[in-house]
Amino acid sequence: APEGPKLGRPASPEEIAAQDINVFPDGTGLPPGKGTAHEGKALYDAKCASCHGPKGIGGSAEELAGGGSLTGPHPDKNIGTYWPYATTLFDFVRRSMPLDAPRSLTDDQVYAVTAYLLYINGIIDERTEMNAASLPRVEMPNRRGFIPIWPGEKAR
Amino acid sequence: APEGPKLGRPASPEEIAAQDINVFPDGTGLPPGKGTAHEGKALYDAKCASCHGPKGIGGSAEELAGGGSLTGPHPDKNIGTYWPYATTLFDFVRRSMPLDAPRSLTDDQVYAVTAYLLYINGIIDERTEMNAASLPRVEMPNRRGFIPIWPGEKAR
Amino acid sequence: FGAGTALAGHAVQGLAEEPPPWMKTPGEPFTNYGRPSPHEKDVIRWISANAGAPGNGISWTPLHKLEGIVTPNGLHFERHHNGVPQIDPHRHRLLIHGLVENPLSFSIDDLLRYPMVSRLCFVECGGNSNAGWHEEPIQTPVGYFHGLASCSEWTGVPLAVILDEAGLRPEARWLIAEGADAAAMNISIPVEKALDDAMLALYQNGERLRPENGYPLRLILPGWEAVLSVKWLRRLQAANRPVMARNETAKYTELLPSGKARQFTFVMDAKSIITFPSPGRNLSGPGLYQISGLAWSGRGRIRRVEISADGGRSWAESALQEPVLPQCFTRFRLPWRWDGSPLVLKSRATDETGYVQPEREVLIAERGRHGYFHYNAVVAWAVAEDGTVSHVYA
Amino acid sequence: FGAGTALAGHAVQGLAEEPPPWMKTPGEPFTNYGRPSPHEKDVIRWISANAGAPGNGISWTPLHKLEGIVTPNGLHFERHHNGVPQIDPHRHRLLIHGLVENPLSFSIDDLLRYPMVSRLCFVECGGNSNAGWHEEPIQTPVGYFHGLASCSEWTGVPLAVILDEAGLRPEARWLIAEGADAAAMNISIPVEKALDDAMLALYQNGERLRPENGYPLRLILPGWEAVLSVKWLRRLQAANRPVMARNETAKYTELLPSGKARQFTFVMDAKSIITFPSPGRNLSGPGLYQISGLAWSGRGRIRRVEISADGGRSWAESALQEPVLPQCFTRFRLPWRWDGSPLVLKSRATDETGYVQPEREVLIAERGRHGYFHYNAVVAWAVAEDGTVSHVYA
Ligand code: HEC
Ligand code: HEC
Ligand SMILES: [Ca+2]
Ligand SMILES: [Ca+2]
Ligand SMILES: [Ca+2]
Ligand SMILES: [Ca+2]
Ligand SMILES: [Ca+2]
Ligand SMILES: [Ca+2]
Ligand SMILES: [Co+2]
Ligand SMILES: [Co+2]
Repeated sequence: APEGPKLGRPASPEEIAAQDINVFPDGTGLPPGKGTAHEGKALYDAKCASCHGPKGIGGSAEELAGGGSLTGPHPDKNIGTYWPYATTLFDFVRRSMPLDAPRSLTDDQVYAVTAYLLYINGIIDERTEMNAASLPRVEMPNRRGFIPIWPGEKAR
Repeated sequence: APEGPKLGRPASPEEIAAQDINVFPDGTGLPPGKGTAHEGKALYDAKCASCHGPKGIGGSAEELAGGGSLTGPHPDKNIGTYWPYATTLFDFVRRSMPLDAPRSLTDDQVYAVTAYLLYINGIIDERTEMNAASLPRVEMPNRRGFIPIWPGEKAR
Repeated sequence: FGAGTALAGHAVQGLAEEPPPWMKTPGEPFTNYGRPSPHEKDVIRWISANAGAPGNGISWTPLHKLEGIVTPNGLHFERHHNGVPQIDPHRHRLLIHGLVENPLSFSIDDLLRYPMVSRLCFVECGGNSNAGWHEEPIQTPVGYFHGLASCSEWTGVPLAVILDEAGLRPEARWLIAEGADAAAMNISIPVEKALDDAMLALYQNGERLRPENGYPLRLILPGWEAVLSVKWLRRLQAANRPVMARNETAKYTELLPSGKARQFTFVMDAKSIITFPSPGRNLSGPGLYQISGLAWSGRGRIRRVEISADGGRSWAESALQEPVLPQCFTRFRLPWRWDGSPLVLKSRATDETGYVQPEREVLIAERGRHGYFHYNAVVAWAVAEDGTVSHVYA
Repeated sequence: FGAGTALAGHAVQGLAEEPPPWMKTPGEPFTNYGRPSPHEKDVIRWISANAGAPGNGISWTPLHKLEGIVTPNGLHFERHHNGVPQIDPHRHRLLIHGLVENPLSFSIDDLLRYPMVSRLCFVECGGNSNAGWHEEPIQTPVGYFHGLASCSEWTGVPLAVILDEAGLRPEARWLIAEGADAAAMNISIPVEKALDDAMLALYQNGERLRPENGYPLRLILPGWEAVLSVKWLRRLQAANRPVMARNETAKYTELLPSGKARQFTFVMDAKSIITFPSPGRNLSGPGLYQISGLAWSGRGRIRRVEISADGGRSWAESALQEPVLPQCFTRFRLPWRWDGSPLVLKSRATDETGYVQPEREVLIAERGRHGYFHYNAVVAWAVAEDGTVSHVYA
């Protein structure tokens, strides 16, 4: 690469921590906090159901539950059938939802509503606490459903 | 050239005549009609002087007279010193002037105001009639002032 | 004169008035920033947004109304997850952290001082053309079928320059990019691409990026699905693995008939579309026409675009408009005399790697009909006896 | 974090708020036709019109604010003699007559069906850069000195196709073109150029022409002074001699010190300008910079752009951004480390014919100072110790 003028300002650990909201499948990036589906239900009904429908079905935005199959004439891709990692739910909801007020939930609330989404997809039960340790251990039904194309594609 | 679909509609002589307002140095394109500087003065004062100033000098738009030299530290390019053909005046005024109402003058009026512009530049006198025969014969002072670059340039 | 004889396809022949009114009165004054003629008011991005969320959806480039290869900035397609952020460029920063020796923060003014490069290249949504998977051929103008693709001259800083400065660690295999929009869109990018031709784009067709295209800073990954060309770029985390974000797991992966899905499908394969004639741009009777269309490939230059006027039995090679650039729209054209009989037009692109755009049956045999993304099959237009053009599967 | 240490040239270091406000609330909705960010509101054409006649004058492309080679349509320079006509494309016709076998009239719909070509090329006013003739160096941003030049992808019908159809007679040596504006601007074009690469342009950067750039039809004569690329084209008269219109006699001819004037000066000679650094785009202290600029030639491709940082004593060759196209803006760039001492920067273009952009003294020795048009001398920027850039004759 050509030489640059090296104007980058060193970023402090605090500055990075305040911005870094990436959550990896192994749990890296998960904040302290916790929540259960039981706690998450009220929150979901108040802040999410208007778009995603009660229990994640029948809203104007994407369905968040409902089961179904990934094969056949009408495959059903949703959290329960398709998403490979539970950590993605936390990552996505914390950064993007609710759509009308992103970044408005506390970390506890994100854990709780994540637990609720896992619960309505039949993956965890209502009382299981989701936190930085337990969430990465949730085994999603479609965990092995992806065929890596990259780096194979690179070789072409 | 690649072949085209040949959609051009034949244009009739009348249609062409109605549009063709080009006037060549030999007078080709000049319409019937006539006028003198004497007649043109009133018209100029009414329709041109507001922009070009009385007698072609001192307005917000370009000077139309004033004499001067084409050499030295401050050359003066204007109708009298620079324009090589009197027909160009007719062509230009008929198509473009007055700026606030182009195409509003009759051909007689264009002859008259053209005569006036030639007159204030000291090229013809106040009573000389300008018409399709006389205008091309007006010898402009700078008639021989141009060095042809094209087609020499083409050869480079 | 004034009214002429009506010839086939041309209703008004003469001019009603000579000279026309706009030659008799001074025109409009100068403008600081111009706009299209009011007579072109239907040349627009067609918006398809979520009823409950106006900033969530797409808008399409009207490819059927355009010529050449450049997409004017006002018509570059849009895909927003939660609207267009109104970013103050003086308050925007790019943070680089994770597996780097020196975590760094850059202002836009900083980046504007870095060495820049320019390139003309397409940006195409991974979901472009996805109506092709439908059981029935969609009947809509080309742009509203294939117009989640646009082509611009992008200018910016090679990402490699900034990664050099930060000192990428050997373990770093991915960069997790994040946008400063209300979706904080994140996605994982292989370092191979980041170091190859990824650009921190600041300019689009000469001027600074448009808000809807990432102002003040976006990634451009030439030839790769556009979700990776993160708009409003604010953060790059170097990591040894992908973050497995929603948009690289739940979306932008292709479900196969087996129930398994292809993941990390980055490259946009070769595609071509005939923009004239096309649905809504009908033929006005037998005669000579110029077929015109666009081809592009994420793998490099377009080498050839063939056109068939018999549903794929025989093919003629079209002329490619120079310059033919890698990962760039390429305009192809072919003179063509229509004898008035019904037929099926197709175009087929081959890129410089030898990859040939597949027929629909072949693509579907390989991928099924539920992959949603990366549809690039040969497109067929049926021309009816009256010159009407419609989309067919043929 | 939040407030950082102030480094040289960068006042605000941290972000005031995390996350920034535009990540916490949905963004703006989709738009049918986009516009630049409000933060770029000073990236405009600078208008210089006649006080008594608002449609008579020019507006400049802000070259100092742009990068790459494409000029966005909203910023293409303007030169109008009597404003921008608001033409109804359905009432516009192109008439070809004079020394042709078949006088013909074409509607825009007719022309849209003809074979088209595209090309990226510059359009430059013959009067561009004319402040260079002044006795004192003008102090103004580059665009307001050299910005009567813009570069677009033009698409249209080769004029030769239409001339073929009309059947140009052997005696025809010139075509007198006329615009449908309130000035009915007319000018004479040699048939050699008309048959070579002249285009009846219908599209500009993908979309239909802008009103101020000739909608619905303009001539493009690549590499020739822009007055010949007649906008709002309505008529072409084939003739055996030029019409000697005002704009090819009283204007667009160059008076020499002898009192004689050069006439039919068509080709725009090679030119180059450094857009960064440049007046108003100062240096913020010693360090590494990328010099960036534009070069072009009416005679073909740019072959080389050299840069001097010592007022012309020594020269370094810059990198030309690919693709380098004939009669087209070419972006040149060169990394450069400024040690903080005052100096003079120059750029010098050479085109593929071997023509070298002249120094100002040489041009003035040849042409005097009253030619007004076709100024293309080497431009010099003085960099002061504090980084301020100014225009000098050096
Ligand atoms: C105002 C409407 C709205 C509200 C309220 C809302 N969402 Fe969403 N949600 C959407 C839309 C629209 C999308 C699709 C976003 C996109 O296209 O990127 C979405 C996507 C999602 C997805 C991803 C679905 C998928 O299959 O990719 C999840 C998970 C989600 N929302 C969870 C939530 C939760 C949890 C809440 C409440 C805390 C919430 N949403 C509130 C509109 C809303
Ligand atoms: C409202 C202002 C205005 C009025 C009224 C007007 N003009 Fe003009 N005239 C101009 C302007 C402005 C120009 C320069 C046009 C251009 O830049 O192409 C001009 C140019 C000219 C020129 C060319 C000068 C040159 O040296 O190239 C002539 C000749 C001329 N006008 C004659 C006339 C005549 C005759 C009339 C009246 C019948 C007239 N003008 C009325 C504004 C005006
Ligand atoms: Ca982290
Ligand atoms: Ca479902
Ligand atoms: Ca005639
Ligand atoms: Ca004078
Ligand atoms: Ca993908
Ligand atoms: Ca000239
Ligand atoms: Co800085
Ligand atoms: Co017709």
